[in-house]
Amino acid sequence: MTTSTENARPERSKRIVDIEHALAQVHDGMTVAIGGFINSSHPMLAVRGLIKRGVKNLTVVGAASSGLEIDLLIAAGCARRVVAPYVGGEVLAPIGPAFRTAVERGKVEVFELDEAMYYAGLRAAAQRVPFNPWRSGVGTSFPEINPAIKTFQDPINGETLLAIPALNIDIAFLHAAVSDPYGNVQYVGHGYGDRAIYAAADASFVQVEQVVSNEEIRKDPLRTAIPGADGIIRARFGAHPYSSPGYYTEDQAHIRDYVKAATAWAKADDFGPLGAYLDRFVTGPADHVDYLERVGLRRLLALDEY
Amino acid sequence: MTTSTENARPERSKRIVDIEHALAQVHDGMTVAIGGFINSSHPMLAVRGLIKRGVKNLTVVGAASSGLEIDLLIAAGCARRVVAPYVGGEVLAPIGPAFRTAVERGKVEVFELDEAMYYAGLRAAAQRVPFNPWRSGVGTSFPEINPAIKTFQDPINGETLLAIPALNIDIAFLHAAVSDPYGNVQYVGHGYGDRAIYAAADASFVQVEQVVSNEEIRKDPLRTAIPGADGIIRARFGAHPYSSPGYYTEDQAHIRDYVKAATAWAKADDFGPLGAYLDRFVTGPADHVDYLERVGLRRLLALDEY
Amino acid sequence: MQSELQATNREIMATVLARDLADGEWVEVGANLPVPRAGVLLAHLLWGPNMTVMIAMTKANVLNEPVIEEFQLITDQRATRWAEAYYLHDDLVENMKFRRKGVFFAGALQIDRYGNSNLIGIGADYRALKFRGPGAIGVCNATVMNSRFHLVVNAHDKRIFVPKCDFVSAYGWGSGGKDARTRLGLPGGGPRYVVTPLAVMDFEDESKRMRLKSVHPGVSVQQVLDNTGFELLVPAQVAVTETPSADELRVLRTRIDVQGALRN
Amino acid sequence: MQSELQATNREIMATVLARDLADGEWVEVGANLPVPRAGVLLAHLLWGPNMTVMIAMTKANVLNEPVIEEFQLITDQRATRWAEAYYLHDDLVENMKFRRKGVFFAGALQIDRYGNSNLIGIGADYRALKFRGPGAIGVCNATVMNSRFHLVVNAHDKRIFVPKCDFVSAYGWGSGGKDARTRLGLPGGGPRYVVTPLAVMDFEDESKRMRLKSVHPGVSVQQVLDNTGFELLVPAQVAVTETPSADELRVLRTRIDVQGALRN
Repeated sequence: MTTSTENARPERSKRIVDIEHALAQVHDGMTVAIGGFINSSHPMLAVRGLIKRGVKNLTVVGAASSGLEIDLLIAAGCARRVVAPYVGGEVLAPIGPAFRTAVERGKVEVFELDEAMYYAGLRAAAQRVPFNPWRSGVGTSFPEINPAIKTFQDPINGETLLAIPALNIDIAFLHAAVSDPYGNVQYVGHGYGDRAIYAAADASFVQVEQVVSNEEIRKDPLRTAIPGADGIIRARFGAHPYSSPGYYTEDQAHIRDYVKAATAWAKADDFGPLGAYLDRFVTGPADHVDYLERVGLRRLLALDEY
Repeated sequence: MTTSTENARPERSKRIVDIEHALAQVHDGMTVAIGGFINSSHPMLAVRGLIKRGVKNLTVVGAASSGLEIDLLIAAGCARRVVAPYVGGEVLAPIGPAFRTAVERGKVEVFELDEAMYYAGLRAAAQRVPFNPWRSGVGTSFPEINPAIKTFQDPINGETLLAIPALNIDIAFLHAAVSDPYGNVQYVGHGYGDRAIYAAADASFVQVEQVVSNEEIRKDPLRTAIPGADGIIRARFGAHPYSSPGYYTEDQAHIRDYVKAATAWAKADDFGPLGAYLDRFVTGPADHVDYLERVGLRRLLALDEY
Repeated sequence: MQSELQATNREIMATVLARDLADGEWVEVGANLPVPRAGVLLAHLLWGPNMTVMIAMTKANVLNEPVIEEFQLITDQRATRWAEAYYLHDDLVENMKFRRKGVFFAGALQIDRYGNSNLIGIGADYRALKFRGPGAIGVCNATVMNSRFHLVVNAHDKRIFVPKCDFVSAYGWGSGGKDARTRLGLPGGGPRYVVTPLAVMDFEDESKRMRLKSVHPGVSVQQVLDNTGFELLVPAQVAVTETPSADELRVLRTRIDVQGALRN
Repeated sequence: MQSELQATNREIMATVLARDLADGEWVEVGANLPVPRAGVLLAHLLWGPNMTVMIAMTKANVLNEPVIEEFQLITDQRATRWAEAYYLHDDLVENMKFRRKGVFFAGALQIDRYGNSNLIGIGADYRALKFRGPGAIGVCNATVMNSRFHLVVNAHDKRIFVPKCDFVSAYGWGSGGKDARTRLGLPGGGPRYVVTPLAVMDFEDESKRMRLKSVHPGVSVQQVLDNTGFELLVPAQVAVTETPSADELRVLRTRIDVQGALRN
């Protein structure tokens, strides 16, 4: 430890990192969380980057309701296990086609749980306890088909409850509206379950549409949802093809193209269209800007909310 | 159920109630929570009102760190049991004098717990489970001196944990900055643990410095901490002698006068000064405005934050 | 298209759900669930001004909106513009006291005679599903913690109405009996109605077996029985489902479902 | 009052705490705890620019404040004006992963030779306490979940340093041994220093018995032993507590403790 004179005051370190630096922290077999909610706010630089780097055997913790970003990780062969109460795209895809296919073919294991169990598990991780109890689910198939969930008698009243194990996350990837250079992250809207994912993770990297000044963050500190991400990634249009609240809506045409490709694999066992999608939009682009150019600026700027 | 024509659209009911209406819901023996934090944001119309009505045998759930508002309820003989990890006034009173005295004399029982156990119990109530597990406290005296807290082996890993029982609250009284007429409550600042108390309570009444329009609330809906209190009580200077963030600081002179009176009871077994305090400021005033007049407008307007 | 005065089956379904809702109740308007959405809004606009209506995870103030725009996706940020408050998603799913005033609407891949239902998948062996479903979302919990729920499906056939669900992701009345839920420590509300394009079913008080309550106009009792994969209780008299009043139909078509999701 | 160059005992205590803190750590600045407050801010300003300093339940940005005003009460709203973020109080107390980088400071009514401590009360019988304490606040949990903690007391006497605490509200090293904590499933950090107006103590590596580490300038070893109610381990050589450097003292007096809380 060293001291300094007032003339050479120590300076605070910026936490803005390159996406590749963040991705390099991920190793085969880790538990990685992907934030957002169905068709919004997924950290797509991270998702595409993990695929491009060929990471394997991940346990992927999706959002409470996950979208097709998880489907894509499955399609590309990165995920061995998925922790998600739902994988789909609502009207764009009632069930994730690659999710459905990979599970039916035994290529991916599902940690079966509902949204309340999901948050009970995330909270246990954040609280550093091995489990949290939950009532709903007693009488259902969940403890049968997910042996990690145990039925037990509560030590206070002897009631029958489920014990939901802690869902510890090695690294969380999130996408938000803004951050200052020091990792104080703010959303437009409430950020879905991202806060709960952040609290359950040992490390977190947050993509943002824009880096803003610390003074801007301090104008409304109550809005700071994540008080210190480990790394901030500059990522304009970084949730594309999903929406980024306050910035752009989802790109339905792009999502439908993906669904079509993944459905060909599911229905006709034809990986061709999915391979072509991956080549064009995931492994092919040199970087995020190259990806956006392949999507096309005209398309991107047509995604205004109003 | 009746339908209506567009000319006679049904209207939304306002939730602004008189303090006496709210207090009339409280009966002897109930579990009542009082929000705020040490020297701030206590719902003092409710505290003084409960005393004036002579409610008895309450289980009082204080804030995670309670202040002298709980001491006052104890001094006035309303509380049979106190659930609070701390009762004091920081530098103004390291330990609540009436709390100390009543406990030492066996007049009040303490549900002994620390802040983490407190929130574990509140959350269990909100989650409608009989308990939540917690790790800290294993090896300490808590499970011995509070037999409601059980040591148990967790059903997942067999680790030793504490089971903290649900802290169900019949009625919560809180004090906040503003609400619209429909019970959408916003704070200046984060409102300490008030949200957690609200979630654990079957009913909640919130005092506010000001009632604002629904449109004002909708300008920043993320700030709405309580999305629907059962009743809103108009209460300018309603936290006095404690601070109300964004409105006024605590009245240290008034608090010190109370502490002096309560200490006379504690140290010299002389209830006289405390009786006089209660007469003058609690049972004597006809209503809240009368209380404020006894305090004095000059004193109140000297409590500016800046 | 239907005549101006005649309600479609989906408008009738929405009206059935609306009429079960009382003022002051708490309800979620899911995206891409046009029938429950319309039912909730109909009740809210006509007799439930104090209902709390959640849209896109916000507490929405739409009571005086002339036209309530429909959003396709639950993540559509534009649907948050009516917000008075946001529900953090974890609070929404974990803070359960407010759900005592809640009413929930659930879909299903399979439903059995006791109102147990399945969103997980189809197949005898969980490790080798014939059809993998989307997952239970929040349905397992919401069907326990709300005061009651309704099963709402877009088709009425023997693939959905089965003697036994392959998996149960939302508990109904178990293997029957009015104490089936409380015996397990679950709140006793449970499933009230099952609403389909053909009919409305409820559950007989003692056995909690599914029972035909009413058939929609133009639907025969036999048609319902032929499309149900288990024995439905049928009362001596089966009513025809009540159709929306002229006022209700007007509000549905001019304020709630202007785009006609229920009319196509 | 002390000379310009000589530090007071409380300034020395603050410096001891400061020197244990490393850049990047997470620390709470409590109200009405002037010694730990000054220690935290000293480390933050001089070598910990990336420390997270919590003031009044906010993540405070005070690094470039010329003078950091002291607030008497933790609820003083004015202390929130430096906020970058708020910690909801329940999140602060329940979200525990960030505390792996945390360092905590605890007071006590009683402390035993293994660093177990008591804030509950004094007396053999919990139902008939001779002295009722304020309660454990968040100390039970914070002393478990942070990477380590220091016990800091304003007096050094036999009422505080007792052979056995009447009640244990914060677990230290139990009945001794380096695995005393991990055996119970508690993180192994535990108490590191005990800092008093007379001396600094730490805990011997194997037995985890309390050991004299240094005496403050002008204090004798015997004076410490005479005021400690149990046998303290005393090494062959007892150092004198290091005093603040001129730079540290200047920053303490001109930026952190302008009002002189540590000098009176």
